[in-house]
Amino acid sequence: MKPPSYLVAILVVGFCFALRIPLEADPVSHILVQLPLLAWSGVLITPNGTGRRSEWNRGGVATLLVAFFTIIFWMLPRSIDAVLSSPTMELAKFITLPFGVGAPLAIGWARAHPLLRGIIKAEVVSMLGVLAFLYIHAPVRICNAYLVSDQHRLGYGFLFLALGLSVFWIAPLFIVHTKRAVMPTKTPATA
Amino acid sequence: MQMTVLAIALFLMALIAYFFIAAIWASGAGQTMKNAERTRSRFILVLLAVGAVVTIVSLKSWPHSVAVTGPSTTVNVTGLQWAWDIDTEEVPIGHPIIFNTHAADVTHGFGVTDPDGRLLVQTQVMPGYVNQVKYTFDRPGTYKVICLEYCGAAHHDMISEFKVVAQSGAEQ
Amino acid sequence: MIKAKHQPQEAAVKFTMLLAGVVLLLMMVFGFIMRAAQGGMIEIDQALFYQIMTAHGAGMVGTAGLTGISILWYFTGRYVPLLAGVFWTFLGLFLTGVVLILGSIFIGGYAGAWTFLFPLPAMSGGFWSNEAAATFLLGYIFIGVAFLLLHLEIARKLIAAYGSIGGALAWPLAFGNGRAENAPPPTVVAAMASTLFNVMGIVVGATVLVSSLVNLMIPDFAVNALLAKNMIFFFGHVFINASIYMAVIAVYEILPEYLGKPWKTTRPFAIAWTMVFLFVLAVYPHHLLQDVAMPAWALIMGQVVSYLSGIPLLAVTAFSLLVYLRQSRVMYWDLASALLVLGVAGWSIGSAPAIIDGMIAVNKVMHNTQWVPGHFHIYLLLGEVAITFGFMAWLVKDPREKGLNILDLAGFAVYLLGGVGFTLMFLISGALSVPRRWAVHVPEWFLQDRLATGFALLVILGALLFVVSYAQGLRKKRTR
Amino acid sequence: MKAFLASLAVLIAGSVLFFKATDGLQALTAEGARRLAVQREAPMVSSFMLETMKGSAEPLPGAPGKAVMVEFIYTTCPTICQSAGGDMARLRDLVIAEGLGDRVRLFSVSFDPDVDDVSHLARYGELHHADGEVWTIARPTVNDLPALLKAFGVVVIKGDPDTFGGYEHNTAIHVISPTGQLSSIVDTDDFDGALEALKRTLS
Repeated sequence: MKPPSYLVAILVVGFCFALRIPLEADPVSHILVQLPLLAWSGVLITPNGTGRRSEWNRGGVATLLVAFFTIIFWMLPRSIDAVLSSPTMELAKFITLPFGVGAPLAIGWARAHPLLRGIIKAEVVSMLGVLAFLYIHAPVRICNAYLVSDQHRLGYGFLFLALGLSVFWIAPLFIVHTKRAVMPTKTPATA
Repeated sequence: MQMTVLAIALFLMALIAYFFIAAIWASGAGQTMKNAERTRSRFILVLLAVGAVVTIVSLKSWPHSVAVTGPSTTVNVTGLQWAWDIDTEEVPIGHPIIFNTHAADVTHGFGVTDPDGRLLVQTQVMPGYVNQVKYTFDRPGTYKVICLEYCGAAHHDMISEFKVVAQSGAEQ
Repeated sequence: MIKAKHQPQEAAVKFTMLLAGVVLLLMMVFGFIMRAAQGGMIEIDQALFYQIMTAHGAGMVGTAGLTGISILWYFTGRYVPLLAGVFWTFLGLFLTGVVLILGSIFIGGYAGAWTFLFPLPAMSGGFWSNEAAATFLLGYIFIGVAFLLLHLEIARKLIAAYGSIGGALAWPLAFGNGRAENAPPPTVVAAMASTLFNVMGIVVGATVLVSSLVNLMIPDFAVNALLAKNMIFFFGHVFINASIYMAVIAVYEILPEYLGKPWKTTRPFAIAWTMVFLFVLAVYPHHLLQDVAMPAWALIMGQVVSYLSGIPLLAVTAFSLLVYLRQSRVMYWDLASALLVLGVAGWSIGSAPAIIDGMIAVNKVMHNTQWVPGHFHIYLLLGEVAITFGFMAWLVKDPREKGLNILDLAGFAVYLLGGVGFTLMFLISGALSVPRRWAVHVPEWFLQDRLATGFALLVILGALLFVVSYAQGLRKKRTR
Repeated sequence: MKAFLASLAVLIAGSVLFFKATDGLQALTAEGARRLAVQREAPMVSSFMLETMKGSAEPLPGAPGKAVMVEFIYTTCPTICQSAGGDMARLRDLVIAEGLGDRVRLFSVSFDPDVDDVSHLARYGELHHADGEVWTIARPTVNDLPALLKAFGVVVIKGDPDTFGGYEHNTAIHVISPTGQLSSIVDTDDFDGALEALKRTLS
């Protein structure tokens, strides 16, 4: 029996909250573990088909943009620093990641055109590359709360994530889907 | 070196052109070519064999090596928009000169030409790196340092000189 | 010859090719101006020279990409249904990018070359602002997204139709016990391979473009110059190669109509394209052979793969074409078939000086001399662009006419003569140690510069004839 | 149409949020925000009593009418504080050369008062030629330390033990006006910026 997904979501958020001190002590676990988990909890609490008919969200564009801007906000180094010095920001993080990233992403993704999905995937890989590039080579400390060496590790974390996601997204395309191969794999009739 | 390279390139280009012209000439004649696939396989094998030989011969001694035995002279060169700053005006003939090249701003290309304007050696010069290149001069005269990587609006003006002299004055 | 399963989007592609033809002419005029200035025949401000150089580079690479992908789109459209809206969106994004790039160059004064080598865009020595450089990079990003969009549409339709990436690359035939009759057509194989590597190139390109943009805005976020260079050349190399590999699809699709025999996906063909895919990704260090800070293995790989890249081209595409030509009973020559065969010949011939320059020892005295524009002008001007003009001629071909009329013949002859002379002057200058990308030349180099200027004029004349006859053909076809 | 309007609304709201969150695209990092805020608001700094390398007590900010330049260090630092010490010496020389020696007080303040006793401070001063005249090395009391760091917005964290880094912190020079306002924060090697900020507060 699978537990209901909202229960998993509560467990995930609870885990992130209970272990927030050790998780946030290291930027790698903070940014690459805690933040994605919180966003994932938002995906879990979104029932399939939410807002499927809304005219306001045709193509999922509006909700994807909500997720985009929320992610951008949490990508700012100063937002991450603020979390560590202000309980209000910590609270904001626990609210906006599930409801501002996870849920809108789930709603928008379901309705997004395959091409839009493809573009987003490609851009995600690119942007993780950018972050890796900048964090590995930044000569200044980007976050006051973290060490320069942590910053470098985070940079490599972004790099591995980018590579991992590329493989994860591309590899299935090499697997032959016999059901999908409806068209004859033959050259069209030659005259 | 350069003229040999030009000759070889022109020969190969002419050879490929000949095969095309010959085929164009023969087009429409309906030749029967039973052995085409065998010829193709042989052609690939020949290309691979030639490639292996060329690779080994051309890389047998590493072209970028700056290792020296015996006396040598080190020259520090800094490229900046748009000038070369060279710490030596004269270098001796007959033993290896090692150029340590730095870039102060953007990427430049350090190239040395002989008194006849022939390019002898080059290396890229990048910010954050010291790129080393070695050359042994065998002829005295005034040599030029030119920029071989586009570096902005006065790229072509980035020319300096140094002298190669017969007496071993600057020796270390 | 090949009966289309689907109807390609003819109007969109025809419009794009007209646009591309006009831009090609303009870029050729830019090239002519640069050669004339180098030859001391006209005098232009050096800042303007480098702006023109930047526009010529970015414009030619962009147009090669545009024409390449238009050819790919057109012929892939015969095998899978492609969304027309995607192409128009592509064109809109592409043209937005072009406007940004032209604005950054001719209004903002940006002249950091099409290679935007870090940190040159941010350090102009006072010749252009960071905003101009940022606009230029932003223009590239627009164009990158545009290409990404088209490639994704092509990739998903090909994967849907042929089951997987491997299916579309004819892997069962190449590496398994698949039969040639069941293999996808050459167009599909080429489209899949070039889509794959171009997407990778664009993703890496976007990374280095955005990093450079961030660096322009916030200089504290420094970028490692060597890593940036690796990424830029990976992106640039893949992109310009993709344009040629995409354009050659026109040869696979059009020449069979003349040869009276389809271009088949054979086992060597299928293996060759998978090799091409790997080589295109692995060969880019041959642009960095003078970066002694690079690990030696990377440079060796650059030299070796640079040589190996010639094999699929010479032994498969060129070799097959020569065999097909000799075997054909019905081959005839008109502007389209002549230019397409010229394209393969130019591409093959250009590979010789390219491979030679790809040797570290030779590169040490040839790199960034005019040898470099020499070799790539051969396989662009006499390769990719020739194929493009051939494709254009075929698009408006009148089926009632067979053969070359006098204008076609004149156009072809001056284009060929001009192209050969023009590129030879580059090669000779390169052998005489004339650096590339110099606004001002010394009088000793004037002879080749001036001859090249004359040859450039011939090329422009030939191209002008092609474009005019294409435009006329479009009109005639409409009224017919 | 509805979808377009919704997307546009999100786009505008998101851009405004981003603009606000970065102080108008000017500060992406907390350090950038700190410097920007100081420049805009010039907050008053409450007074702290320090113990100098000579063992005497001295208030920070100091005597009225004098500007103050402060940097934070710890004397056992193997890397960045040592170069910051050299930078501070050079800044002192520049200040004197500009004829501002009697109108400004330079402090290198240790944030590690447990370890940095007077003898440590004196040794650091000697190493970098600080004679206590214009520039002195000093430490706060252990009790004052948190408030002092908070007043300046300095974050000190334990360094990576593997690389011998005792602490890491946002190194900078803080310029305090004669009226006791924190008016500017610049990099320790940005001498022009520091001098300019100093002259601004003195004028």
